[in-house]
Amino acid sequence: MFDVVVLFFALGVFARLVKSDLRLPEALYETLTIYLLLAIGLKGGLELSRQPLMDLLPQVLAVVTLGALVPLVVAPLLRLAGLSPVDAAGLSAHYGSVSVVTFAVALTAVQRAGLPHEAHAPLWVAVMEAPGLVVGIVLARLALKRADAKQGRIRWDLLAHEVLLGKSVLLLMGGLLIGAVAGDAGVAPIKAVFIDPFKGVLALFLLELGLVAGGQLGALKRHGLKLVLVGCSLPPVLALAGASTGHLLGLQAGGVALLATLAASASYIAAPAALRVAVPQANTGLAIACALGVTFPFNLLVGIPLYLHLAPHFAR
Amino acid sequence: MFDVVVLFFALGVFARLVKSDLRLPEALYETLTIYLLLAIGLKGGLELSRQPLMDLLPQVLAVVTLGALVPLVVAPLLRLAGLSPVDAAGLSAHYGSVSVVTFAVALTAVQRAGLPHEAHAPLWVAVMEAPGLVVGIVLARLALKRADAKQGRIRWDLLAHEVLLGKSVLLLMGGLLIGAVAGDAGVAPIKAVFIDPFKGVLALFLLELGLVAGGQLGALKRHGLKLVLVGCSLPPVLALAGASTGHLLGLQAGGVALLATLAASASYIAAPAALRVAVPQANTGLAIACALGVTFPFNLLVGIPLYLHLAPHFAR
Amino acid sequence: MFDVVVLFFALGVFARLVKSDLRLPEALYETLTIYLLLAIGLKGGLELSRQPLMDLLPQVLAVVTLGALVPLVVAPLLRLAGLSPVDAAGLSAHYGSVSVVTFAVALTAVQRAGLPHEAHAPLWVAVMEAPGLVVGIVLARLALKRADAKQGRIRWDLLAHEVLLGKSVLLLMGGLLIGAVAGDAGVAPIKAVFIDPFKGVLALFLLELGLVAGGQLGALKRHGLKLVLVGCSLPPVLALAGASTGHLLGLQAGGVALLATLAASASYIAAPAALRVAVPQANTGLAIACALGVTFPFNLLVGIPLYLHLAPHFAR
Amino acid sequence: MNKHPKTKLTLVAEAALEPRLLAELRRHQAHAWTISEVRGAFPEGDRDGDWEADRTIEVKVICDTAVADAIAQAVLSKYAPHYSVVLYFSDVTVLRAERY
Amino acid sequence: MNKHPKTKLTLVAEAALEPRLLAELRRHQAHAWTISEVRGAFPEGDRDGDWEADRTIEVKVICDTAVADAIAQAVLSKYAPHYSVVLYFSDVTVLRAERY
Amino acid sequence: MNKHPKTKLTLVAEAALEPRLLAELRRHQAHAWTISEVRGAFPEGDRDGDWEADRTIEVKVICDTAVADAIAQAVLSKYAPHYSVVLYFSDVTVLRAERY
Ligand SMILES: Nc1ncnc2c1ncn2[C@@H]1O[C@H](COP(=O)(O)O)[C@@H](O)[C@H]1O
Ligand SMILES: Nc1ncnc2c1ncn2[C@@H]1O[C@H](COP(=O)(O)O)[C@@H](O)[C@H]1O
Ligand SMILES: Nc1ncnc2c1ncn2[C@@H]1O[C@H](COP(=O)(O)O)[C@@H](O)[C@H]1O
Ligand code: NA
Ligand code: NA
Ligand code: NA
Repeated sequence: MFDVVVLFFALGVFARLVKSDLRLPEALYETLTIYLLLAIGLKGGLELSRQPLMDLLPQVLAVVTLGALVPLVVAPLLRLAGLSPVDAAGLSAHYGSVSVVTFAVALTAVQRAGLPHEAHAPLWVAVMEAPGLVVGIVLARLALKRADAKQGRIRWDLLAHEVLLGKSVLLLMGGLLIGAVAGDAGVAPIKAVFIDPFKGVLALFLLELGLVAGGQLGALKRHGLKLVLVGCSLPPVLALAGASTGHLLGLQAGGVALLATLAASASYIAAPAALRVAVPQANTGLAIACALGVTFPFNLLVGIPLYLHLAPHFAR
Repeated sequence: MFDVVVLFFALGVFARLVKSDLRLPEALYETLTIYLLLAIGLKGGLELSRQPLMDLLPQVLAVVTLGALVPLVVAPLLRLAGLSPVDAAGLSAHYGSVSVVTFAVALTAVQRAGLPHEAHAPLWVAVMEAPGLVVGIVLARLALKRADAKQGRIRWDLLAHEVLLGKSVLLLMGGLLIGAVAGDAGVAPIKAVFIDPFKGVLALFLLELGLVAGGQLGALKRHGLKLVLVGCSLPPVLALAGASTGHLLGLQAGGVALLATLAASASYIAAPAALRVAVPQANTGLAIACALGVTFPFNLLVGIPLYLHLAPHFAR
Repeated sequence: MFDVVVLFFALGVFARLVKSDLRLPEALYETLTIYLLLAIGLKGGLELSRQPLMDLLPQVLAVVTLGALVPLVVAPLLRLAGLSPVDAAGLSAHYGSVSVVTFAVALTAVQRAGLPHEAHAPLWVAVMEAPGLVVGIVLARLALKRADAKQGRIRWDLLAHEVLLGKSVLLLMGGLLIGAVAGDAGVAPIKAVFIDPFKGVLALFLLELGLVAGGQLGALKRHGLKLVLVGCSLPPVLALAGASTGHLLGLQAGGVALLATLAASASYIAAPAALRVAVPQANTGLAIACALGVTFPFNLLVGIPLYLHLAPHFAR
Repeated sequence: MNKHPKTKLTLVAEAALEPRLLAELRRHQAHAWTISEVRGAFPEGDRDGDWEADRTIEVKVICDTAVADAIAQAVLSKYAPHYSVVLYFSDVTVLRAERY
Repeated sequence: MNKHPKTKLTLVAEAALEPRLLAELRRHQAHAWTISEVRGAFPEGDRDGDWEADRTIEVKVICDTAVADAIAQAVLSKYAPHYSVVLYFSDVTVLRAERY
Repeated sequence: MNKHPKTKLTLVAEAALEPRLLAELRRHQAHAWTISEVRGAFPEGDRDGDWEADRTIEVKVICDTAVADAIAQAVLSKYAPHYSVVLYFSDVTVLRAERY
């Protein structure tokens, strides 16, 4: 049976398809984003306070590498699917980064299924947001250079600032640190806000995402069936890479599922924003339609249940 | 003793009357609306999952008929009170529809009083929103036709879309379906957001409604005492019709009180919006002043306690 | 160890200093303000319902006097520090009033420390907001008169309206009354919104305040070290006055700490707004930099722990 | 840098009209516009509701004078009688004339 | 379709001034206006607070040139010395002249 | 009351450009401006995303014609090729010319 949050997503998609006037106010959407990032960070931070940081270093290095390699694999595949060099690189940057909401859904699914997992997994999210994004941007810039020699230089300092000190990494890392420093006793008084309502807030967020994803149908039609095929076939491939990395790291079953989900998910908030700044020539409309309109629902409905199902085979 | 939520309403009215700068941000107001509709729907949906749907058909037909008949009775009464044909029909559409917040207050009152009730009552709200509204609009258009033969045709397709796929019916129905499909186990993890804080959120909403209702005083003065009399005398009459319908359906005491409240309540969100689209000649200012400035507080302070008190006499 | 809410403040300051794009939507900020004021009021009101109102009269008179005297002491000190007469008076108005958030942090600290305290303390907040503010404004107007004889008259009626019926006093007083009237039983059903999440909401609010305070660095630099010295040295002095008043009133240790905090805190929301209306010549930029950029973090990090530590020596 | 004269038509109206105003623009081949949420006031007329949901929008469209006139004419005859709507024209100059 | 020339006066000011600016408009018999919430920037002057509550509004009023001038004059003398306020005039044309 | 002619330059662009547009203004010594959050529409082009985060802003700056031209020129050449940006000029008159 589907998780209840998936039903909220479906309600949002339906509302948009039938052209209902239902809209979530922008301030609510922003608030939900801030909340989810902080809450996920806090959860992971509580766990961090319980274990020696040094033990995590290999994991961090492994997931960073995983994220950075994704665009190198994805971009050529997208070229084969007929995308222009710049668009292929741009879209590969989205898959190199991660979707925090997809992670949140997987996390609640893992908990519901009672799979044992590394509770510091939110740390992976934080460190996986940037590397693949940056690699994808570099690929796109190289493609541009090849097409047009007098391309301006990319401002790496601005880009690093945008990504590393952007809202999502900052709140995730901030939550992790606060959780780690405050520990269980310190976090207890704010539990009623940051822990208990987590899943209900996620449900509201998915309603909003459903509204947006439902609005991507036009873009999907314009780009043809190709985009749907791409958005559905990349996740399982990437999930396999994630699960294998999890296997090498000796993760528990839940941890494998989470890492598979992270690899398989595509960013549709941070990545498009960074691309607009760094490579405006890449078609972000196409990328959002693919990441949010296809891959996100695919992971929600098919991917996550699948990854959870297969994870035990890769687990330590 | 008054329910605490009524005190929040009073605070809002007071703040507006003394011209305080207190305002709730529009995004908060929209968020509260979305929340209440979803939460009410979910509550009812949980109950729906427990009983055979077919048993509800007679109830649904009965409450739809009740809603549709209301404007046919109310419009002539309003003509007697001196309103123009179009304004009388327009205002009757508001009484034909329902006020979700009034229902929410009645629901918490019924629960507090421990009256046994049909837990699927939110279904009545969803199906009662449209019929009376549509009948009232037809009456208004007929009145216009009589006054001016070259009136344009009404776009029923647009209107049906506006009402049936509008935010309120969509969220109520969506909540009902999600609750019915997910059942108690599925809804449990989002209880901390959609069930437990319900009454507190209702209190905030009533603060906002108090602010708006307090601002209707100017309109009330302009339209004279007449409007106050109308707004206070219609609810008991309509409540009687609602209670009788409840009696015929063999409802429990709480169910009778809820149906009486629905009949007695007047829409001040969905109805004015639909009227602006379908019959812009009708005075929505007058209608809002009456529905929100008089009938809503009347039901809150006098009506609901009264209906609860008398409901057992009509109950099965 | 720091309270967890202080860590959220630090995160906000950090985000601003590194120029992150993190912003809380304005509607969220307004919602948090409304929530905190209502929740603090409700808490105090519950306590008010338990004791004879007349017993509180001496306390009310004493704290009003305390607030009114503050600017008379602070303004001359600020003149010594080199501020212009109008700016000194204007800033003294901020110290004469109170910071509700500082109070909220002190309240949770007192509860965490298990110090016995007068649970009706929110009443002090409500009655201390206006007196010092008004005295400070009078001082500023006198300073202007001295400099320029043809100054227009101040509209006291407008000002009284702005302050006494302004959002903060209205919500605090409204919450107090609702709490007092409804009592424990009446408030119970809205506990899940107004009581349990209090500290978590406070954490979010401090994140926002951190963002704003972090943005005051520019103003601080412009005004020089002087402002930092002023903002750090006034609070302990004023706290001593507050603690002594608490001693004279025979308060419990927690009550002494709370009253010390109130005296030591400076308003950075209500006071600047009132000053803009009543004395636009006073530099509100400077006042906000001092009150929010220096005194607020000082109280958070150093002041409140200190006042709690010393309070027992002043207690009954 | 070639500057071309165009007309900016501004419509201020109750938000309920939004879909129909935009349909009117499209009907006149004006496919680009800018909308802002505003707050309005008008001398007390026959529309006196001030309920929160009673929002006001401002639509600006830059186009040829003839198009602006045609849109204004259509809006005035269809909506002005029963709806709150105000419209005015301003002269502007644009750079890439082919875009309007 | 008769077009009539009017003046649009735009005031950009700190939000604290709103009630007083509107009172000024009413005093000059301008009973209709449009307000937007905006964000502003101005060369660093003696007002340097950038606290969230420090909002800026833009008020637009379409009226006869004489009225616009009188309002501008009043606002300039009463508020410009101590408040953040900017004002400018534009020429516009309207259709139903009797409404302004 | 002396009125001085100035030019108002209006830029409507995707919000991602905000920091860079403002930097452009500063580079041309225009240190005061007004920004509004708006919603936009434009004939379907090569940018077709309509994700919530895809906001649009409107920047208005009142300055001398030469400055407005220079800003427009710079924005057009640097950003128009790859970003959504529209710009137009209007004539306005101001009172305190020294402020612009
Ligand atoms: N003279 C005016 N100047 C500026 N805005 C106006 C003016 N008249 C009307 N408006 C705006 O247009 C909206 C509709 O006006 P009305 O059609 O008079 O109800 C009002 O809510 C105002 O926002
Ligand atoms: N030259 C300008 N162009 C556009 N807007 C301006 C200009 N100067 C000032 N403003 C706006 O007017 C507000 C008040 O300006 P000031 O009186 O200079 O503080 C500022 O916050 C800006 O939003
Ligand atoms: N003719 C127009 N009239 C008014 N606003 C326009 C017009 N064309 C474009 N815009 C606005 O400018 C933004 C950017 O336009 P574009 O560069 O065409 O993507 C759009 O989102 C609209 O808000
Ligand atoms: Na990924
Ligand atoms: Na009804
Ligand atoms: Na104080």
